[in-house]
Amino acid sequence: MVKHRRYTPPLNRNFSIIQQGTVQLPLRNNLTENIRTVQASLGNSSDLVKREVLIPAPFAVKGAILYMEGLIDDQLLNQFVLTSLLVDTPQNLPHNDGSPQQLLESIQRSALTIGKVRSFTIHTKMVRYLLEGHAILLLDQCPKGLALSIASTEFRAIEEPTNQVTIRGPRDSFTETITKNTVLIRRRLKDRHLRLEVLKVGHVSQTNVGLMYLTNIADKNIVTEIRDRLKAIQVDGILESGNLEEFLLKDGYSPFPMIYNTERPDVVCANLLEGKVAIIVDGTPFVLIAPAYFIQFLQSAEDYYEHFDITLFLRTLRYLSFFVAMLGPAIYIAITTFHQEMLPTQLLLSLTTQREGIPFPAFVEALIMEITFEILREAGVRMPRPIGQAISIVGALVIGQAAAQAGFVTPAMVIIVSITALSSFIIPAYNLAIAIRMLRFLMMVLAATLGYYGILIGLFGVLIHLCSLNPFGVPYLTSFAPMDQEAQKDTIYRAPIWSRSLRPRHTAHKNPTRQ
Amino acid sequence: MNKNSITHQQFTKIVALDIIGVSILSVPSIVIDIAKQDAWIAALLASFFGLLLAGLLYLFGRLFTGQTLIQFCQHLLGKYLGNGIALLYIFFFFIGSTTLLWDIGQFTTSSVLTDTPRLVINFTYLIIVIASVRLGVVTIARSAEILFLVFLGIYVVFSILILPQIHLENIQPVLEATTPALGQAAFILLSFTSLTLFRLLMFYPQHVPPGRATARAFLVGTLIGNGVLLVIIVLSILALGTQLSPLLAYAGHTLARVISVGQFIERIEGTMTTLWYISMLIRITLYFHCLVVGFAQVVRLSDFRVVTLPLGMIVLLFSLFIYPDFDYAAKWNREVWPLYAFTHGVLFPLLLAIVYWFRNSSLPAAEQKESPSQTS
Amino acid sequence: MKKTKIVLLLIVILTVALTGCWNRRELNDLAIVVGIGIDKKDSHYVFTVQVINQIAIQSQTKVESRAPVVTYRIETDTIFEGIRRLTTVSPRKLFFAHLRLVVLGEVLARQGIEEVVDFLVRDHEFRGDFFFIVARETTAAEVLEIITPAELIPSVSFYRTLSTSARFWAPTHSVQLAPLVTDLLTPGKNPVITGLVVVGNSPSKDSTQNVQKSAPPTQVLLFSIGLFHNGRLVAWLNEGESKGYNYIVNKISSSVAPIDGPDGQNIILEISNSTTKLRSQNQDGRPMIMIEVNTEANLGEINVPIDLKRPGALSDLERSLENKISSYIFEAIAKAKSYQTDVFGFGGVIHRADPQTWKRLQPNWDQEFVNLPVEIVARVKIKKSGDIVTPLREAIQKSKRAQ
Amino acid sequence: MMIFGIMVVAALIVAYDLPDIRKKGTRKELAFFTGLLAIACVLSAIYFLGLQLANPLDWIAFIYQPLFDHLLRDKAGFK
Repeated sequence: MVKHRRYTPPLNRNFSIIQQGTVQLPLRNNLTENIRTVQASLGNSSDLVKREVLIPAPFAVKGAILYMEGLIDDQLLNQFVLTSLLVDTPQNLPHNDGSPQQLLESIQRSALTIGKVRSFTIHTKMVRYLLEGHAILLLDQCPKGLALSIASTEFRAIEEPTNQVTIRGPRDSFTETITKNTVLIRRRLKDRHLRLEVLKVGHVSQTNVGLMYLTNIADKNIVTEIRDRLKAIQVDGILESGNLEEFLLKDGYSPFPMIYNTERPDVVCANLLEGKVAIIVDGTPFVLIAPAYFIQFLQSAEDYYEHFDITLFLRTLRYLSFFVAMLGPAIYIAITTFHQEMLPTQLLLSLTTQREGIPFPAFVEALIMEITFEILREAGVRMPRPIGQAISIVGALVIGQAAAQAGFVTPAMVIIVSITALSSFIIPAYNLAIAIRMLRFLMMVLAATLGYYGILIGLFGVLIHLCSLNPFGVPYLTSFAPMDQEAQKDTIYRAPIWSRSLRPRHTAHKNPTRQ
Repeated sequence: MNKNSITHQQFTKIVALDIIGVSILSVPSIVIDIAKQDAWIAALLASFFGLLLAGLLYLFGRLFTGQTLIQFCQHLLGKYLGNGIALLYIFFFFIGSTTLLWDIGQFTTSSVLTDTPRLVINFTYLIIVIASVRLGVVTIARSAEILFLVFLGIYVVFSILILPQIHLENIQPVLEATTPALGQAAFILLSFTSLTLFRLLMFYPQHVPPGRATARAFLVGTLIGNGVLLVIIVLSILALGTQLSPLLAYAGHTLARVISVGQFIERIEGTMTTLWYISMLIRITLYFHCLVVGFAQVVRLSDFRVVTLPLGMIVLLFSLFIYPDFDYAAKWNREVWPLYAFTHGVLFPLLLAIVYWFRNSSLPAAEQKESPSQTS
Repeated sequence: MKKTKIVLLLIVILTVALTGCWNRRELNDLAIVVGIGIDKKDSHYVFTVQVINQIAIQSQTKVESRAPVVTYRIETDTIFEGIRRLTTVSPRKLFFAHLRLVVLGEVLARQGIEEVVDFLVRDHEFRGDFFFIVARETTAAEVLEIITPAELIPSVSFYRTLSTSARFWAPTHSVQLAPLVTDLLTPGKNPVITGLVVVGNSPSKDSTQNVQKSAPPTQVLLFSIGLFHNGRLVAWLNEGESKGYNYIVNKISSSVAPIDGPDGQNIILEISNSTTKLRSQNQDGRPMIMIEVNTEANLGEINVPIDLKRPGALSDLERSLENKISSYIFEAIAKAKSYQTDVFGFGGVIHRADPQTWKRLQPNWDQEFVNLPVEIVARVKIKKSGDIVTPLREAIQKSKRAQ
Repeated sequence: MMIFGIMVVAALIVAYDLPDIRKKGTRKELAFFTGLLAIACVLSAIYFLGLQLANPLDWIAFIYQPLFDHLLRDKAGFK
């Protein structure tokens, strides 16, 4: 019998050197030796900049500043590091015995005019600091170094959200920098109970993953569970919060999303207030919220900003389109190929005449149209924007007109597929929409086999699956099953904010009242 | 919140759906056949006894909180006698699952998909049943909650749409049926509703916290279930009449056919089949749950899931021919089933309760051990 | 582990799906049956089905030369065999769920309709929302082969005519499957079915030529009600009797009623609302039926010079309409009694009011029905006299006189 | 054909559950699983070969039918 060969990811060379202890050594007294070790451990990488300095008299100590090019802010380096060291140092520092070790300490305490300075004594740390965008200050005859936090903040500015667009509501969205993102949240929730725990995930990427929650509201068990799962992650790199999501949910499969992601700080804050946990990953503007309920994916931030009766209308529309998106073609197939008696006579006549001369069975017809549509949609998303427009025109022409005129498909089917497509766009959460689009094909197969009965069987299956889901110990269908009177104030119907005095039961039982 | 517990609301809905179960589909014609236009009186009678039975079942279930009916038998009667009774119950659950699955197949192949083999219908439905049983009682309870909402929604719409078709004179004259006829109709109705409710004893003492709320869930569930049946029976009498209804295999389905509001809302019986499939689902699932869990407990398996698929295959096989034909089923439902259900639903529990009472009063020291639940 | 399980489940679903499609019928494989005609000829049955010709009614490529419907005919010995054999005559599968009309030949109707009805109830494809019609003095096949002008599809045309005329014209009565079965089964009630007469039987009736003239040579008239007894057609009511029948069974919502004016000329009243109550009363231990008709009428057409402003003029009209209605009803009952068939459901009325008596009467109900005393009370109220009070003709005369 | 179907179904069931049972369960679970599956297959084979399987309802009716006939129909006047 052939044994399964486990897939082992190839290790990054630098990483393995660090790991295997060649540089797991303490800093030496000799400056050049220290610098050489660093250069060696980074493989003489050319973006490592070495700036040799001489701390002026009366100290006259040789030193060096190391940094990775581009990771630090040059202006900060010039203004607050070099100037302080080379111009202001002599005046500011006490003239004591002048051993470089003490000099370093005084520099740390009195000379550097930047916020975050940390000292280290081993190479591993130094390399890590370097890679995280610190500038390293080393002095000759000193087995200690300083890491100066002057990381470059030259990233994308805060912009408007592009995916979760609202007509009314705040216009800021997360960026790729974790620090900026946490600030966006902090600014909205000025409470001492707001906690941020930063973990590093990924051997190679060393991604900062922030765990944010309100200690006085969030369920401790959920927080602990999420933290434990994050800590247990063994992987080389986390590049997007999506990678984390899969790790967090690895012990059960479901096409349905069980962790919410958002690029809107206001949504994160609302969820924190409901006792949920936000997971912020460095390098992506998508913040995860766990645990997420099913209904959350059918809600939009705007629901809470517009008047509540408008929300009722919009949400009803969304729930409806949820089913249309999942069942539209399936029901059409079921009715036209199994239950023709359900059609009014006139409609039946018009549909039959449309179908005269169509070569495919209704199921194949639907399949062709659906797949064509999915191709178009995917093409539209991946293409650069100007071409995307062209694609949609071509699509509309091909699907809407030509196919029907050529007798490939019936006009009725075109209508059904378009309505289905539109419905799937109404669902605010993209990941739920994808899940439904996949299930749609399953439903179509069932409908083509067993008609309406098949659709029911499919729906039962989906329902049972949804009922069995318990992400992070919270029932996925919360507020429908288990039924919760109080939670009905925020399901299809959203009660006015003033009347919603209770937080969701499952995540916030510690501190249940809002007001 | 305990993850394994079922809320009282969920339990209420399980009881209600369980009672409605297959009854909503096949019972109205039998009952109307026997009691004619007075069938609704029989339904009222049945609801009354149903409430009584629900109360008794609740009290009986309290004797063994934390156990199932099968475990209670084993515990109370010892290895041989206990397992003997338990096997009788398991056989009952087997009959229940197979006949219900047959009903699904029969209804579907005669009214919805006429050319589809019964095997396929039963097979697909059973897959759903097995899946929910394997996922556990909590999942069943949650799905019952949602299914109940859907059921009630469709049901209310259905009843309202029927209203234009009713002829009030169909229900007159009142009280023409003889007492035996009323009694028999009520008995048959009861055998479909509350007499077999003891299958709840296979999980409710374990999963529903005892107390007043549970008792109320029992009663409210019974009331809802019987109310739904009562309305369907009344509507059948009013809209189809006492002459046509008994002729129809599925009066409820034909009832949906006569819906016609403003010549626009009509031809919706296909949608209405949802009602029957939903109500059947919970009942079959519970029966099958009882079957596999009971079996696993008799042979003392650590995990009942192990036997779900093989037992499911046997149930599927027998569901193909358990009733040779519809007439056999009709005769069975009228003549044998009520007594059979009565034996298991009333006689055995009564006997068990008497034995329990007898042993507990004679062995007061053993009480703590016999019923660890009483205190908890 | 999870992965294999999901794959296995998908395999199961797909296997079922691929071996499946047992019931699947594509729309263009269907022959939509809108009318069935059943005749009896000697000892065997003749079936006619009217099927929509989809090619002919296709809106874009309308083929004028093709008839909108196709009729197939088949002769068999039993009804069940007939319906099954029908599937062999059509290239497409016959689809009965949209059936609008079942036409029974008069010969068949006189010999008994139970078998036909039994089949229609039993087969699930028949939804029971079609109308029954008896082809009076002709065969069902004749009726179904006529091409109608106003509607593309003849059966739909008859269906519409029947349901409209049942609403606006008293002497027809639409019968669907469920009430028919109930009437057949209920002791103390016999069914009726509207009869249909073909007028102007021209040779071109079954071709599209029939619709090319504004006054089609062949027309179908809905006419009168056929009385059944134990599932057999026994007699036809004439127009007045048919009206009487509809008054008794409370099926009049709107109709017109001509009454004789002073000079024998007509005054036409439009009946806007009419309700009938049937009651059973015990008279010396014998039941008696009270028929109470409450009718509201409007003035429709006045062809006689009559001064409506004269006190009592309207109530005179009311009285004469009351008499008219009573006589309709009386005639209908007399006709039914002469054939011993209780088509009005008097038996049911007695049953509901007095179960004990009914139990005694039921075994011999046909006979009892003949001797059943019936009392008719008709009340007419004229609500609106139209937009003008005085008849126009009289007003003209008056104004001329004044000049 | 149907025998082949039974074999396929049995194979699917084994493929679906056996790995889990072998991993978690004891010998007893395995025994009951395979035993019941074997019984199911044999019964199905008998049925699909066109032989008559005993109907359990007949056994029940054997006990209860006389009860109904004598007790309920004759004494209580049930129909």
